[in-house]
Amino acid sequence: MGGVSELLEVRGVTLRFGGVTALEDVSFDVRGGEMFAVIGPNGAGKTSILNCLNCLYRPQRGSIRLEGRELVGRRPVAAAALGVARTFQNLGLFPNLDVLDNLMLGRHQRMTTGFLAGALWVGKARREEVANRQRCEEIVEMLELQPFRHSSVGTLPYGVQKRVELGRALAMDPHLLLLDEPVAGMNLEETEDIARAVLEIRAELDLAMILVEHDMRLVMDLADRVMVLDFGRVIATDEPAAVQSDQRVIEAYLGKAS
Amino acid sequence: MTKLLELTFSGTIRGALYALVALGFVVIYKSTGVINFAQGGLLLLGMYLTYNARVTWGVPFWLAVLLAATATALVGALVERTVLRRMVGQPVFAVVMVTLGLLIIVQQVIPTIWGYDRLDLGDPWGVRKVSLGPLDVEVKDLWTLALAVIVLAAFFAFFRFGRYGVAMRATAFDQEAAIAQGISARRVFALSWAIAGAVATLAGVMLAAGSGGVDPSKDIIALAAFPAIILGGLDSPLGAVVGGFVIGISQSLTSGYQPEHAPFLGEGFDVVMPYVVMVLILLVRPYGLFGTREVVRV
Amino acid sequence: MAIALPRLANREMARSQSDALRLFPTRWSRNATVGLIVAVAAFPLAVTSEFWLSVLLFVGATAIGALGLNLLTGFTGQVSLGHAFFLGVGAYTACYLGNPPEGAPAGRGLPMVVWLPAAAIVPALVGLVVGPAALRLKGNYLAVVSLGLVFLGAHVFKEWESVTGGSDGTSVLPSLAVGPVDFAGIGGLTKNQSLFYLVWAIVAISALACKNLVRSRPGRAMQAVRDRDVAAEVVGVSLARYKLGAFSISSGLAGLSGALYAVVLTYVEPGTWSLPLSIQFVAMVIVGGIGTTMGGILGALFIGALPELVKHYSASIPFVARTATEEGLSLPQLNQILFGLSIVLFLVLEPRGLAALWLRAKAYFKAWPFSY
Amino acid sequence: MRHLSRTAVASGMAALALVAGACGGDGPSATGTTGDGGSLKAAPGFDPATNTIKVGIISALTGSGAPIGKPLTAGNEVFFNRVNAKGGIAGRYKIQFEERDSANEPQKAVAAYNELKGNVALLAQTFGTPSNKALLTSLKADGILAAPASLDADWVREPNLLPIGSPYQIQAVNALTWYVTEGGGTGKKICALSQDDAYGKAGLEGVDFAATKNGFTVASKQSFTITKGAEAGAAVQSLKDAGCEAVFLGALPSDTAALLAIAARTQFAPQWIAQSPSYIGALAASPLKDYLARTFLVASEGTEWGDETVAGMRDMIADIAQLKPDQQPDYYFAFGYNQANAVVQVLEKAVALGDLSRSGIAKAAEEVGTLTFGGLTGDYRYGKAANRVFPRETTLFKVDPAKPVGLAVVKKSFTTDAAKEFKIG
Repeated sequence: MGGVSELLEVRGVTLRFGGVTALEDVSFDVRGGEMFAVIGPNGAGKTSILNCLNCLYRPQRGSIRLEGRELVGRRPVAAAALGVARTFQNLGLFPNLDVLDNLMLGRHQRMTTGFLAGALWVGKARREEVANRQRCEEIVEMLELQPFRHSSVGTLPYGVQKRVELGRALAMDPHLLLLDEPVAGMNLEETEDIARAVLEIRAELDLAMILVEHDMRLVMDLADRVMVLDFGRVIATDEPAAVQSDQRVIEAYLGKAS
Repeated sequence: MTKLLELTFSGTIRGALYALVALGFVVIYKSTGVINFAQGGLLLLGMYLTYNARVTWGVPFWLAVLLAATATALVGALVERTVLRRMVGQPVFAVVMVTLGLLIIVQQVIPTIWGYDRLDLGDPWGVRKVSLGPLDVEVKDLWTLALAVIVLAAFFAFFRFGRYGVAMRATAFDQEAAIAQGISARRVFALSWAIAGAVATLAGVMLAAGSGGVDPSKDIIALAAFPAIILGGLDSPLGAVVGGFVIGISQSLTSGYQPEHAPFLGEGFDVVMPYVVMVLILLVRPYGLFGTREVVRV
Repeated sequence: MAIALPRLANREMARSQSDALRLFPTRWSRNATVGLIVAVAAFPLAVTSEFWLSVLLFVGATAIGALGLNLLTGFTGQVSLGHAFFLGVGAYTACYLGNPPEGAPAGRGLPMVVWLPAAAIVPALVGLVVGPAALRLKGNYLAVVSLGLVFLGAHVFKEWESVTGGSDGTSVLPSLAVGPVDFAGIGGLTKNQSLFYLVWAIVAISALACKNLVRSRPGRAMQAVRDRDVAAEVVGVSLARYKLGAFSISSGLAGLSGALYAVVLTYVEPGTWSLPLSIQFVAMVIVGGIGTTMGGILGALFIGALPELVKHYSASIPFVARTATEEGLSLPQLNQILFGLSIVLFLVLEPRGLAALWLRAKAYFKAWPFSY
Repeated sequence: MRHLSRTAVASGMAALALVAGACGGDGPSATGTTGDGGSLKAAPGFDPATNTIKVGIISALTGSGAPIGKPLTAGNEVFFNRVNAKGGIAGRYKIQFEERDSANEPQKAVAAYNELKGNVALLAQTFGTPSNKALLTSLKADGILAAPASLDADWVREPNLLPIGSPYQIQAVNALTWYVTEGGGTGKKICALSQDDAYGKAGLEGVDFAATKNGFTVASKQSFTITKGAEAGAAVQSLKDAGCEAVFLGALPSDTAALLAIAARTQFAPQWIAQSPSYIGALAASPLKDYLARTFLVASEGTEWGDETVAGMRDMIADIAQLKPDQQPDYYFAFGYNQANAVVQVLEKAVALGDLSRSGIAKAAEEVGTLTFGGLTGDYRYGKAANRVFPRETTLFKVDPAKPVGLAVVKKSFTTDAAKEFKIG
């Protein structure tokens, strides 16, 4: 592994909250187009990694490079500009806006209309709006959200909201997509919908993704490689099959269970 | 030197009044997360009910205060039950505005019943005074100071040891979860409003006692006490009292020395001094001196 | 990042997009809008009562400020009790630039094309200066600190006598002429009739600009900040930029509102820009419908006209004292109580305000007579 | 639509009157025989069909101004009702009053004015300095006469205002001149404590004038902002430190209580001399009453409440007993009563001149001559605004809790030479 061809390079990231160490010397790489999964027991630090990747948390040590550019020390807005998109474990949608507006917010960085131009509306602002709406309509088609285009997101069923959030991340035209438990709390049918969508995205977009997920079956089906965390430390990074038979991984999970 | 002492003393008394008002804010904020703009309304109500019991019905003074505090506490609890409880989970501005709306209503209902004229509370102190070293001190002022300290001590004991006090701290942490846990959270909410009503009555009585007088514009002190709670941190009783004294004394010293030493700040700068202090402190500590930082959860 | 997704035919898509983005998508809504404009324009000619004209002048002037506050509170989720301060800044800007030089305090005698835009720009800039400190704070803290702005502002207004006239106040007598049109009296119309056109034209322009703003990129970003600030940052919306932008625009509209309010009032003093005025604006936003453009105007209409209606039909309201010397509830008290009650009741029963009621009524009548 | 026709009639008549005036005196509308109302034409606020004259009242009926505005308005009402009980203006025109609340806020006053102006003959009361300033432009534009409830000397030269009483400046000049000549204040240290607004400044102007005329210097001048809960102790402390033996006070009653409480506590007991609205009867029933009785003088006008030797007072007491028996003794009531009296005298004149239009009323105010109040307040000579002669007399009261309103006369209705020399802009 290694080398400049990696899309994402994470080196020695350590994150502390007061006296608690959430992440300890975490290192990994993600290649272009790869589906990289992060698993581990509750509190292992999975979401903390994602929060570091899009700059919501600032690690005390270590470096995170996306396409050679350092992310540590930047603001979340900068991470978004550099091509990091994500979904949240408990949904991060804008509940009072409709589905299209939520998707359009994914396009925010791709647009330039300012306050004045927006208030005037005519000309460029309008053209830009039309062009970007088209892009969002494409995503609506792909994720089969047509019936909900003008519904307030807050009123939609949970499974649909999860799809909308995925769509919003896609609307950002990201280079790296972070998925935080995309199927948590979903029934079987909804889970399959999301899995299908993720596969489709992979097939069509050749997009690198980092997946944090509890659903082992999903992880094993989808991921190219899996990293296992326990108490903030990496205990294994390998292909799904290898990870499943790793002794330390089994201990971490069983130890937790008993 | 006498001037400094005199100013510090009168600032301390004003600070004690601010502290009493601020404690009423804190008890509600601490358990429900609401800034109660209607606190000034509760203060008015407690003040006028005391007047009514004392002067109109001729009840002995302390009994009148007790009756008024009880009645105001009940009104507080009632308002919580009928109005504020429906606002759980609503955005901050909505809750703020509901309490402002309640304040506006109380401000009109009070003079409808008692008129706009200045009334005499009929307290036992009047303008009696005692000498403390070089200072002449109104007996009423000493009571104000003592009450602020007693209420603070009671709050401390209540939050630390009382069954409901502990429950109150828990509900403050997560309102909806607390509601979901059932009846105790509901009681806690009503109780905190009741306590705020009782404390407001004490503040109102001390404000109107002696030469203060009972009139419907006395609630203005609640606005002046805002900087005190913001300064101390919205959820800290100790902070409220410290904030009250800081504001009271800095205001008093400003009124004494600013006209001479900093006349360019304009006449009546002491009136806005609390807000200046508040803004300066918030620029350094966005959650006040003793306040708890809101946790950002992702 | 061209993506090979199934696409619709490009041109067809574009047309449907343009259609979807029309401000008035149906013939009905277009006609209704034209009808409304005609009705408003005809109003001062049909209703010559100086009283109702004056009520609607105040309503129009305040509606502009309510539109601004709605951008800040309704669309960006930032509570402000400091709106009255910015109205004051706008009013004094207008006085200082527009009042005649021989008055006391002396103005600069500049024409309306200068003082009116300045009355928006100066407060907007003040908003940019004050904003960064205030907007670091959230929720309750922001509410109280913005309250402090009103008190500090009143002190400045009182002390800066050369501009504001100090506590004596200042007359508001700027020129109302734009080229040949003088809004102090167009043709044979009275001052209030003429002002009506000026004020309501500005209301219409402001409303249109607000409507456009909230449906375009910056408006969406503001709403994202309101709904979930962390998620907004993650999609690349800068919180500081949009909070500050909304604050500044809101302050600018407040200034415009304050200038016109002052012109209608003809005299202002520091006490004019006090907390009750701020509360009135928040009430307008709440009652009218938070987060809707129409809400600002509806709210201003409701808060401004209700007390006058109550006064007019007071004869049929029981239990109300008729004269100052009667004991009991007086009319002004009743009106204040109604004002407080409408804030509380709307927030408890219909937090989305009159606008939501209107939409519900519209939906009902669209389905009429099949109203099930 | 009725508004329109009335306004049109009004402006038509105004124009007519102007022409008449230009022709030199006797206009066509004034040719009718005096007192014969049958020839009076309709005008805004005057309906010849019902013989009623409508007047407007814009007062502070709510808010912190209400303790002053309500008795004032009650005074208006009682006087108008008394006139109506005797048949009305000129024995036949009943007065109808329309009250509006301004809460002492100029914007509410302007809204109320816009509501009233179409259908009243004049404004019998406009409350408070800020509201009067706000209304002045419109009053001039509409040619309406208004009686301000404010003793600011600025009003004397405004043709659209109908002030009564001697201004605050005169109160200060008379009271301080009395103090240093016969009040035992010769050679004493005299200071001033005033509210930092137009009301406070008016009194201060009088203090300075009295100092120049009587050759004393003001040892210390302190001001305070309407307290709004703030601490006014420092100002009192400074006066004490400066060794003041007499202090002229320009405050409103609630502030007076706060300031005097601090003074009483810190054993500061100078001779307080206050301009009239600093005092309210309730103070004489408050815990401060003993301190007030020892130290406090009020500069006002007229006589002791209930002094039957003064005709005006006798009438007023009788009117109260008959028309509003529950009215408590109150000097603001008396002011309102006098104000309505002035309005009635002007209306009588207008009827006599045969013109109740706005210009007719304005003319009546110029030609009414001297307004008299039976000794309740000083005579006020009207004429063109530039030639008005306002009263310069003051009655000095001391606090005596046993008296109604707590005030007993020290010296009644006197005018000092210094006050005679005082000039206003």
